[in-house]
Amino acid sequence: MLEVRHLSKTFGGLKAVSDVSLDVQEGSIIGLLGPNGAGKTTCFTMIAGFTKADSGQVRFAGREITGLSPHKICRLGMIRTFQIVQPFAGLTVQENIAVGAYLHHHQRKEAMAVARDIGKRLGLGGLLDRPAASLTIAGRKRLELARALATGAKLLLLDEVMAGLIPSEINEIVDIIRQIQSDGHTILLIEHVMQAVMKLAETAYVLNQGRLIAHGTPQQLVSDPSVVEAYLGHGAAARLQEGQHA
Amino acid sequence: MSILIIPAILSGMMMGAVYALVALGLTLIYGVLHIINFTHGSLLMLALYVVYFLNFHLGLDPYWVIPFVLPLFFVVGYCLQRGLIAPMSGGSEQNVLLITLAISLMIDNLALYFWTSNTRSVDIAYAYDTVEIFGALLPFGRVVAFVVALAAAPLVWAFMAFTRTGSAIRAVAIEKRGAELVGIDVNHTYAICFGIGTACVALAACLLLPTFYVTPQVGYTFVLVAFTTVVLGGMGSLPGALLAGLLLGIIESLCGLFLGESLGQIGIFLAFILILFFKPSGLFGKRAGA
Amino acid sequence: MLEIKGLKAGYGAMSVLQGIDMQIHAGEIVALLGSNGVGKTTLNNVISGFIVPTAGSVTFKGQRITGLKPLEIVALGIAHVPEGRKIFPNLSVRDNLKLGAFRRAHERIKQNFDRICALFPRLKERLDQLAGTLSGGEQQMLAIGRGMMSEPELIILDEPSLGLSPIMVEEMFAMIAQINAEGAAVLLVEQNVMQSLSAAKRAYVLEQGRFVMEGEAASLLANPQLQQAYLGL
Amino acid sequence: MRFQSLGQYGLVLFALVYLAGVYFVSSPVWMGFTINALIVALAALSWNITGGFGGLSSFGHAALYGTGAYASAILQVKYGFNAWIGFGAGIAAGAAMGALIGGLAFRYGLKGSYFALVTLAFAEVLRICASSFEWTGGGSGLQLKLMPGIAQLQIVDRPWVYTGLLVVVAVVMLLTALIQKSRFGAYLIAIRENEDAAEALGINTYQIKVQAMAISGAFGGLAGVLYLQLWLFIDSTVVYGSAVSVEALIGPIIGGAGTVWGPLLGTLGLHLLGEGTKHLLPNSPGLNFVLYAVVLICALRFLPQGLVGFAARIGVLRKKDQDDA
Amino acid sequence: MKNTFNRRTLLQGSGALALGVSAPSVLRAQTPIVKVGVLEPLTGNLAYNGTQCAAGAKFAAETINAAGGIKSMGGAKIELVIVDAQSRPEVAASAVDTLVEANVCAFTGATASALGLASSQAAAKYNLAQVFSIGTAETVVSRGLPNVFRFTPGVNKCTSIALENLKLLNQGAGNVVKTAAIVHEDGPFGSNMAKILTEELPKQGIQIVETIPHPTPHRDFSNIALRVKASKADILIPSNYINEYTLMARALNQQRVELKAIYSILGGAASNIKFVRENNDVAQYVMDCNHWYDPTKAESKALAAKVAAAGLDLTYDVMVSYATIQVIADALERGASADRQKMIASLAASTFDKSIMPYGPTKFVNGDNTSAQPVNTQIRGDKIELVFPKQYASAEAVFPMPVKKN
Repeated sequence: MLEVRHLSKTFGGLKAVSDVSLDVQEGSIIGLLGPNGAGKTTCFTMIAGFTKADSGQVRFAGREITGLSPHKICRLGMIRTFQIVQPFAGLTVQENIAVGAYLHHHQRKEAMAVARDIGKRLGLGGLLDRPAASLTIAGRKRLELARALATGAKLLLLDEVMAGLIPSEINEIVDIIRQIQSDGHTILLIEHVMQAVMKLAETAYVLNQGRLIAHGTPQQLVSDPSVVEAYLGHGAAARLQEGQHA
Repeated sequence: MSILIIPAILSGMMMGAVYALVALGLTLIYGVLHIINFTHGSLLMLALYVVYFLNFHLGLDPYWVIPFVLPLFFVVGYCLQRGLIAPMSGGSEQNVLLITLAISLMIDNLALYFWTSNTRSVDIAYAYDTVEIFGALLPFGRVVAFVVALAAAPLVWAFMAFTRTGSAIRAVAIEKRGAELVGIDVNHTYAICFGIGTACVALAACLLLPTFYVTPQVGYTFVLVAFTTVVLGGMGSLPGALLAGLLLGIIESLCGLFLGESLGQIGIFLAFILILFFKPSGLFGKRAGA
Repeated sequence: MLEIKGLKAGYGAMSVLQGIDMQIHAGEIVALLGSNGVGKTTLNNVISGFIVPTAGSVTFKGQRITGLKPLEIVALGIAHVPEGRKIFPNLSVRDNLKLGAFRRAHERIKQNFDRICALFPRLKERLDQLAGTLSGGEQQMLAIGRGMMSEPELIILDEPSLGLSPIMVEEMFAMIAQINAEGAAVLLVEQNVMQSLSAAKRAYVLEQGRFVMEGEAASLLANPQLQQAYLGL
Repeated sequence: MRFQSLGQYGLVLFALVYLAGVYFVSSPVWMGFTINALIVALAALSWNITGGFGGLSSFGHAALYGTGAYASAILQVKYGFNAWIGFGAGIAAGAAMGALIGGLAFRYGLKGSYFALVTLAFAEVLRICASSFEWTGGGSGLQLKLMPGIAQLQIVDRPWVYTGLLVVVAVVMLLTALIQKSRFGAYLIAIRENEDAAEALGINTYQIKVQAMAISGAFGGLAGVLYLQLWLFIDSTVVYGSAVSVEALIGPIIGGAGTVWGPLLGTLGLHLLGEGTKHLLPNSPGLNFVLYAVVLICALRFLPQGLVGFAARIGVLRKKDQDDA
Repeated sequence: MKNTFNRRTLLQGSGALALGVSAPSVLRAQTPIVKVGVLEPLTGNLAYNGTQCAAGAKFAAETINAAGGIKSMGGAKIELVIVDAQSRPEVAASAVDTLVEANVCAFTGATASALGLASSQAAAKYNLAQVFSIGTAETVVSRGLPNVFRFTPGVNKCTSIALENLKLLNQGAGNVVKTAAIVHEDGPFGSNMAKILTEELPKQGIQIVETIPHPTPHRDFSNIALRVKASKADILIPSNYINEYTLMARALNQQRVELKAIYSILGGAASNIKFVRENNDVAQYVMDCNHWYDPTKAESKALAAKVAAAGLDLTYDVMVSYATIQVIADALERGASADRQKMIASLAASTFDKSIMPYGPTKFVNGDNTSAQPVNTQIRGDKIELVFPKQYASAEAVFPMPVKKN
């Protein structure tokens, strides 16, 4: 469904992303992992059209979308969420979701109905009339998901939807993401916390210093020394090995 | 008309130097505090009155009162920012804009009330003296203004580049959080910056009065051009303000000569719009507007 | 030296820190671990005076510093090197460093400047370059160097290894050790668990605004819970 | 319309009582001054579309207002068209000018103070042009022929002028309310709050912003046209001067930007304040403006959310739920 | 003055009420009052002229009241209701409402044509007469509004008389002036005047070699001076406001522009004593065709003394405003009524010839005083002398001006 080929981006001499290729099959949940500053978000912004890539191509649903503006990409059915969730403060929760729903439902009535539906599905039912600014972090993350879903997107690029959540909230959001997948959506998930990805993703890519360093199932990845080192620092893999032996 | 070109360019430069000086203060304030300061024109008017009254009552020459008027207006600017603009705006950019507007309304009308709308100009011996350069007769007062403005810009620049306060101002301008992290008092620095900007305008007043007049409305005559100069030069750029001021003076003068004086100002504003659209950061600007 | 008791803080209606107790003793390195968004940066901002806590207290050298302005806290001897560095890109490296001594240790600016140049030879080579043109690692050094110009007794380093190449990371940790050796206590906020734990004496692990683990760094290193927290092992 | 507090109901009620009261207080001064306030309120409603809902603070709304007035005046004076045609043309010209300014400014991604300065410059350029070319009457401005009667949209009877303006303001407010509750309005607010997120949700932010400028331009042009029909005279300073731009933005900010009632309430409030200061200090021209400025500064300080926002805190009808924090 | 009206109307009202029920003691002999409006821009761009006008009106009211008020109305005292037009047309129009509410019988104003146009139109609805002090644009009287009375000459008349006078002067000097340069502000009066000059001057054998419009305010006159110099015009005909006039005069001097004469028409500075005082050198021999009083009249001399005592500049604004109040007082005297409709009739029938202006008996035709005329003044030493028409002249014209010994 999504094919990324040889994507590269340099910011002022710093190679943020270099030669990244990845594939996302329809209906799957794929993880994109890596420590802070590894270039995950930069990848997302390029795929979704917010930043122009220096080189490389992106194909979505069989169509070349490199260089298209974000709103056009969204119309094609791919949407990204943001790491720092900022609801549209002047609107209620339902109206926030409706902003997404308006993409294909031009009438307020329809859009609001769609928004209510999706809001309820994502556990925001009791909060629909609240000002969006009053939501907690967990609520905002759900709202972000709801807004994205409301656009009718097929592929969701989720940027750290679990960051800042407590374990019980993480579990809830994991369930929600599973449900979204079972509804027929495809998901590419950026995560810093591997724990969460382990439960969700079928396969994942690991990015470090702007490069893909590994690809495989989560189980394969956590035992990959290069991944462990990327996460825990130089020498960690060896030390872990020792620890296990001891 | 062609024989008029050189004199026109020269007199444009003379006028441009005054624009540059007014803009110098504005660009400092804009570049550091990131506010559109609408009090600038009113402060120019206020300074013109102070210089006028010093001359009228005490017979002091507008040029010799510079050492007194500059510190005075530094204090005025400092207090205005620290005592009124900052506490009253509550940090909102829109509010700052309206507060500076309100203050300017206040200053203008107080001036109208106390000093009436009479036009005043100083009567000084050298009012009609001229200096001949390249065959062009340039008013003595304008030449002085040109020379002093040209000297003032590097002085302000040197202050910014080489003093502790100067580097604090530059630090606050670009990275407020970083400045707070090293213990710079941001509010104090803002006020100092506003003070320096106001002192610049006071200097402009000292240089302007011998060749101009003062009324409570006189500020508007310069403030719009000063805004243009700031944007054209690149927000916060001192050399930019100087160059843009001179450039605008020349553009205005030449447009006036060839298109008619009424359209002289169009040249200024067209230049402004073109610059904004094709190089939103201005001539010397480092950051784009977007 | 630094004592935090019952600290709660947040942004507006959103509470982030939900009751934190913490001590940092003079001259020690303390690591603060935790994943994104758990409140590490909020904690740092409370200590350096940018956020006024809703409850609890922070005392430094016996003086209560909650409610003080950032510049007063800098004057007391706490330097904060934030995530994202916040250096002055339009100023030269030299000016950046000099501004580090704006509020404190200004009389010894010369000695400190030389000391930092010795500590970061890469910066010394680039003193007249604009800070914005430095590489990421060099900017990080500059940020730390600037923080050290005020002769802090406590320096807070927020993600100093972020975005650095592995070699630079090694170098960075060596420098942190040296900074500490020169007498400053260090609060090290890091994602690089292994290295920060090996550098630190003690560590705290923050999750959702509360400490879930704390203790000697060495024992935490061996704690399987920690590995699970980070890798989901 | 739904209000959250008794305070807001009170405020609106006060405004309505005041507006209705003008009919009954047989004072030409009140009516005349309220008529002026209503025209400014239209300009304020125009600013509110972009500045309030879209977060695009323009400092040159005079460009739209003046273009509407000039388009209509030129058609009537130079080409002898009927005032009603001028009326339509003025609105269209305002919209076109809005689209032009927006189209250019947003193309280069201008926002914040840059956008404010560009709009200011636009208004200035137009002012200078209007005072320099023969076609626009030059510095002399344009004077409509006195032809009282509805046929030429020159209504002499003050109560009818007033009623007509009330209707127009009501219509524009209704349109504003419709916009606020429409797809377009939601998009505009989304752009104000977070342009990137809006773009990610499939919103063509450029197009929406330009459309907002066009709508704002239509309202602004309408205000300008009505000014012309009321006073039958315009010149460059009167309709393109910065005073117009300032009045257009100050009302909504004081009243409450991005609300339906804010621009009207703010403008009425400011005009009442101006009139009040004039009566308090009748023999010292200028001092009334000083007092006005002092009150304005205090209002900015103590009513950060505007009148509507302030009123929202009085007698809140629905308690905020406890679990919000 | 204005603040008293509310209280007074209230008192009058309650007095009227009291009349019916209580003893006639309330009818104590109180001097009757008649209210006259003064609508001038006291703030904003035109504040200077507006304030001067208001001052002139005050002096007139004082003088009339001191001389016993309106005798036909029982010695009624004139009370001025002065309102601020803020230099904005819509405010000027709204201010008319205030005047009506204050119950004035007529009003004067409003310095600039744009303000006057708006105010007279608003006043038409109330049948309230406006006696224009200054309103040079011809549209002021061409609209057919019955409540408009322009006491002073319009731009057409000023220009044509200026041209006639120039012709006389030039003939007297042996037609030394052959070329002219025109510098005018680009507003209504300057542009209009330039248009007429362009048509008329060639008929006198004077060729126009340069026409330079400029905006108000204008910051630099160097270019204009250079262009005038390059055009080698014999005479400069400027028409602009005082600030620009001053800057222009200085620039002409600095650029050593040699002219046989400076002959301004409705020049803002050439008949302003402040200009003469502050720029005495460059002001010498400058001529102006403008509104001016008849300096030979005793009342004029008294006015000049009063103005000087008040520390004000004696400008034509003061004079014309003074005169319009005189005209209104005369109409009140003849009509013996403060009724608005009657005032219009009374004004329309005015044949008043005792104003301080050098006009014959007033004759309003379509609201325009056909007997109004501008005069020529010339700056000599530190005085402004009247040189034309002869019957009012206080000095002999010097034309062309003597060559300076620069």
